[in-house]
Amino acid sequence: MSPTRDELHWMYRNMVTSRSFEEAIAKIYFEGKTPVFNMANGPIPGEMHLSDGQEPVAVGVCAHLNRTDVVTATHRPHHQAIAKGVDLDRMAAEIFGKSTGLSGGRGGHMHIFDPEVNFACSGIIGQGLGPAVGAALSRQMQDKPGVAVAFIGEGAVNQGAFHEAMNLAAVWKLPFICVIEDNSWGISVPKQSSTAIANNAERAAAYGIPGMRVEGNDPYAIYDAAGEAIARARAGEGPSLLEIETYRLAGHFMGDAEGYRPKGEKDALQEADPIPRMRTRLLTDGVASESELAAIESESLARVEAAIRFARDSEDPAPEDALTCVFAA
Amino acid sequence: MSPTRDELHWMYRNMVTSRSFEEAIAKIYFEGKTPVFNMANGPIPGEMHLSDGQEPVAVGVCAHLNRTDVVTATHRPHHQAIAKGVDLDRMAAEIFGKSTGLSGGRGGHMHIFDPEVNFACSGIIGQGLGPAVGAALSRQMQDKPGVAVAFIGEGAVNQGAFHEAMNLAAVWKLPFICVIEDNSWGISVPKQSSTAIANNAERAAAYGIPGMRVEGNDPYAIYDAAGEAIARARAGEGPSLLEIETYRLAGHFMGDAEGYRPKGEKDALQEADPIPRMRTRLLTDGVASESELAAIESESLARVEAAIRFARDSEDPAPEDALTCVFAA
Amino acid sequence: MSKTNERRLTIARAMAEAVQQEMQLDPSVFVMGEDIGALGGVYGNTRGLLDEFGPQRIRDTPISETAFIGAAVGAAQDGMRPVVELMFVDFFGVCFDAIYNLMAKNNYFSGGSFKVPMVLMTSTGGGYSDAGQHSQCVYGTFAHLPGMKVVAPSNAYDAKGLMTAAMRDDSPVVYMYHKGLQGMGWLGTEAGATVHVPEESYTLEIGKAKVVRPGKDVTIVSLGMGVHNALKAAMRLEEQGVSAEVVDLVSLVPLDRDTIRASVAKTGRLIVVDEDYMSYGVSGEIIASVTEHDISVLKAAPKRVAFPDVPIPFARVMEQYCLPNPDKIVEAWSRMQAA
Amino acid sequence: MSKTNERRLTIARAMAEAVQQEMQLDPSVFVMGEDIGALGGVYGNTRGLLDEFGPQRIRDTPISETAFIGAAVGAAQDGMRPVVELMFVDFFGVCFDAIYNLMAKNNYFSGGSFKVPMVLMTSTGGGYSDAGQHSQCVYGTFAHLPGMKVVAPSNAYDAKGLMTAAMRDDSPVVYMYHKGLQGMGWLGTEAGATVHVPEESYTLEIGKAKVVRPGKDVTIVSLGMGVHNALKAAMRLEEQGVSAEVVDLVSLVPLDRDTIRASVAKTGRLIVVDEDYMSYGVSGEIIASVTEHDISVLKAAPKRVAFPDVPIPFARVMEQYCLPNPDKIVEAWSRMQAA
Ligand SMILES: Cc1ncc(C[n+]2csc(CCOP(=O)(O)OP(=O)(O)O)c2C)c(N)n1
Ligand SMILES: Cc1ncc(C[n+]2csc(CCOP(=O)(O)OP(=O)(O)O)c2C)c(N)n1
Ligand SMILES: [Mg+2]
Ligand SMILES: [Mg+2]
Repeated sequence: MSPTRDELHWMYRNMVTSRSFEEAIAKIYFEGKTPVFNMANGPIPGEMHLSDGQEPVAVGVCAHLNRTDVVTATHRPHHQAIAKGVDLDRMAAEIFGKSTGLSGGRGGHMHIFDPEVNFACSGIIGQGLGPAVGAALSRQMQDKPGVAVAFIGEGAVNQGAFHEAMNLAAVWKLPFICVIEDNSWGISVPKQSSTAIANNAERAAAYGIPGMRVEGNDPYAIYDAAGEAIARARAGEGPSLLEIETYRLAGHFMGDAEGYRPKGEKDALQEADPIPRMRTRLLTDGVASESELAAIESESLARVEAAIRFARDSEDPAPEDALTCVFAA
Repeated sequence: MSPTRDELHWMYRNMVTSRSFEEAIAKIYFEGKTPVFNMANGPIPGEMHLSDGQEPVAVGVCAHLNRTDVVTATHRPHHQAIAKGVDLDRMAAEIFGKSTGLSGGRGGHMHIFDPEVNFACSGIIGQGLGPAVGAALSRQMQDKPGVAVAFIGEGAVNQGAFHEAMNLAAVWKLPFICVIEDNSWGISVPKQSSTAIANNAERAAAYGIPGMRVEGNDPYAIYDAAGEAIARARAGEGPSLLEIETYRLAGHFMGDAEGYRPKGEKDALQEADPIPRMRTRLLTDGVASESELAAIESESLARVEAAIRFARDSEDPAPEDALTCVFAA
Repeated sequence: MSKTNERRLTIARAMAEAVQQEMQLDPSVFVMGEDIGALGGVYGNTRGLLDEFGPQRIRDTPISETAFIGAAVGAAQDGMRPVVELMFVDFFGVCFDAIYNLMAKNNYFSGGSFKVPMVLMTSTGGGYSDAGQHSQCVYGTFAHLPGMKVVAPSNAYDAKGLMTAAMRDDSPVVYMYHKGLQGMGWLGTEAGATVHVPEESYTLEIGKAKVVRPGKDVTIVSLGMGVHNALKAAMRLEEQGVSAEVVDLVSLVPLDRDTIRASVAKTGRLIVVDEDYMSYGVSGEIIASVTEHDISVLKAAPKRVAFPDVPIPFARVMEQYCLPNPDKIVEAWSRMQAA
Repeated sequence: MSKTNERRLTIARAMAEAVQQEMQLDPSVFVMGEDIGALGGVYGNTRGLLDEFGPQRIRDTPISETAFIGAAVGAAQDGMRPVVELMFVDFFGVCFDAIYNLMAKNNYFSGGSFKVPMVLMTSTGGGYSDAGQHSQCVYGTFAHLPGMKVVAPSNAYDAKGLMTAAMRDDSPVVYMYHKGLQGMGWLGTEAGATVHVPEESYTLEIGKAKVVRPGKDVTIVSLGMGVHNALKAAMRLEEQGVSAEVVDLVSLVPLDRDTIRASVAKTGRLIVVDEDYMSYGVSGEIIASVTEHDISVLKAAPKRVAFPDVPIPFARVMEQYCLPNPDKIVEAWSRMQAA
């Protein structure tokens, strides 16, 4: 299964939008946090986990999904949210903690929830898996279309929830896909010192389901592998496990000094930035012209700028609204 | 590695002791619970999980262990405790809730703790794994001899703790063995409807460690497989996973009506009772004579009777001692 | 004593009936948990459902509480109404993130755009020597963390009405049933729990306490099994000429502070009876709720009869020494008089 | 204001120093947790230890809290003295069984024949917009369940002494440090937490509260961050001519009820300040501990300033609206007067 021209444009557009969005967020994040960096200050307070470099995973997978499909994401959800079609204005506003945010400012960047596109998050490692399996169960029981994808990091694979969810999805043959973003780091702990085997896709055998590893942070290869897994799920053939090699270009969170990285790793990663790589390939393959790409880039930027403006211009929530939405209305 | 004559005698003795012990317990359990069965009554109140039929696992594994090795067991611990050399008098007294019990009556049958032989339990599924891994870590860090074995049921394999513990033990190459007693039932739920693959030993590959399945509830084969895994661990070569087919001759707990069992299963299991089978083989192989076996049997029975007598004759704890031992003395 | 037309059910049967009737009405309701199918639930509360609804809607699960409770959250967010069982509340530690960080919070995290209409039912309580990992109540633990409604019936009538209400609630509800009230064949049952239950479906409002015995000298507040201890103590106190009012909390979250305060305002005295551990739990909260509101109504320092802060011992003499009982409640009254 | 010979340390450094000194003395002490090696702990409390002690004794773990906290229990039972970190207390739900059913209970289950000398250290608290899964205190949750000592320092002096005491204790100790007191570069720190810390090793007795400010009109009881809010409120009250006594609980289990009761007996008024959720938690327990003992000493109904029963919101205005602060404490005093 190869991506069509339109799909490739869509993928590139979403990668660029995600990158532009995070670049904008990163800049704003430091506002009010100088001269002494204090996470609590500025228009975007709290922790901030960027996904720069990991965009290929999101677009390669989400190219096969539609609004009714379910995605659960993690503490690092922006690229996935954008590729899944989460409302960018309201997501930006949520990250700013504004009343117009997806959750009226209650959730923040680790809790992006958009019912329109069935997107949810948990900031607890591995805990998006259960809900994704449950959504897949709901579709199977109701004979409703749709698959559920849980994105997790390679560090999350060593969490018990992974094992339980994979087994449950396999036993019940659910339309579920677990996508591992293997950026080789769990904060400061490298994969090889936390995970007993090199290739988590091999863990699929423990559940009698297909597992595939995709190397190279390559949107084309990811598209292929994800397409197969998702088609299987849609056909009622049960769950799959994908491990996708990717790179985290930035720190684990903003403010991370990254002293744990081996010397030279950062530079090497910058060289491998998947966005310019895809750009080059689109041109080489004759799938997009320079002017088409420039248009995508400027449109994406404009889209991001509009979203940021929307967020900035929105009102803070009423403080006492903190007390609402504890229970269903 | 084949068991020696002495080892075979030891194995048979422990199987018979365990069976006799549980037969005694089973009889006493119903005292005071008639005419209306009420778990809360009688000299042995509370839940009671018997291991009849599963003795081969305990003896096949523990034949390779000595007092300094560590075992963690489950809600169904008697056979393992006996094979590990837990003090039978004080274990019986604990099961009766007496002051002379291993824990002065605080623990009961699901919480058998004997520091003399490094034996501990948890009644929560899968939760003996972490402590066994930790004991193995302690031995490795201190360069002290000893391996740690966690016994779990096949149902427990689907608990997240299993996955986390296996990975941790493998990453740290600890002297740890996970022994799965596959009696094919988790209370009323059959293995095939709870576990995505038929052979849990295959899950070892998810941790890059050896896995082996032993069929037939056969003490000889179990001895062999366990011997290999434990030798590996002692040699510093890291953990192993063993899945051992076994049978639960009785209900999950006493009082279980076992309505979930397919027709005929119980009878078939009684036919496959491993104790008479081993007895026959010992005779056929000329490893023990009828009189030797009779002596083992009567000695075992006498040992059990003495333990039960000790338990019966012991005093109840002082009620207010319930308030002691919360913290270390 | 039983009247004609009375339909006395155990709590187990009342729970199963509520689920059965709701499943007949609402195709989105289904049940998941360990041994809830062929076995009908270790505590009998799903008995008969597998035969009627089949294994799609009555699902035995692997021993994977994190996965299947997490899955219930996901299914609830996707339009289903799962009823999910945690066999013993004591097992909450293997799956509590799914409960208090997902089930409890996703409505809030999403600003209300994701609803999580699910019921987590779980057995509580001891008294039958099941030791420290199978006898706890941990009411306080569940009630402390925001986002979950928490109910605990003391009798079959309430059990049915609460279960139906819980299944219809758009918020997650934790339904804590006490093993000693359940009416299982193999476990003694407090007789007062088995009462008349109407056949037709009905709901009990979640968040309302009940004055189950009026009185004027002292208010005894409790829940679940404790209500029966309180009622027995009240009868004993009556023999001493003391008129005790008994309040059954029914619901811990929302907590009906008004009913408690009104009762204590009337009686001037408060005893809280709780089978959960004493410190940092229900008993403290009830006393604080009264005293922070108005101390002038109190004629004596409030007292609590709760499980001491020790793991639950196995040996019967030890466990019974720790458990609340009518004697201890009567004795609390005496201490109150002595002070 | 700083005196000569003063050695002002942050809590992070005080904790690391305590561990360092104990590791030098006792080869059985080691540290396990996520990012406690090369990173030195997300909250800095193991900084420098990897260099000195190497990766055998300073062990980064996989993200497998159930396994490594369970492993700490097993290692503690086998003669080691693990110090294990749960990065944020909010994550307790993925591993709580290892904590409250093993670590907390194995001493009891074994009748004292197995000791579990381990320290579980974990960060608490919000105030910096980290939202509902990274800002909780859940003090009440840990303190409610028997078998664990629970401490929470408010300053670096106590932090060091408590850590050393915890490592030497033969019982399991939960050590809850507040992120806002920690002195991390990237997070604002309450200045009052960074105080003089003697270089040599010393212990603080676990289970003793401290009167950190004497007063006579009202007792303000708190812990961790709340102590600083209480002290600030006390200064403001002083301007109004009100003399507030501030009690720092230091330890939740054992709870030093005597010190609290003695203080309230003197002042006649009680305000409890707690960053944990209000209901069924610390604030209720403190109030109940005082009122069940003797209500005659109280001149007014006790008050609490605690986090409302809602998940912790992300948006700064909302979170700050919910958090305890000096204003709210002063206002609680006013309400007390008005009543
Ligand atoms: C249960 C749990 N443990 C620990 C954490 C803290 N934590 C947040 S992100 C992270 C690393 C995650 O690594 P990985 O899964 O590889 O995702 P990545 O950050 O690389 O995208 C950790 C340990 C958490 N949020 N939840
Ligand atoms: C975490 C947890 N979930 C559920 C239970 C209840 N329970 C006790 S034994 C059991 C079945 C265990 O099956 P298996 O592991 O195969 O062991 P077996 O009983 O067959 O020896 C269950 C579900 C428990 N004790 N702990
Ligand atoms: Mg990673
Ligand atoms: Mg089994």
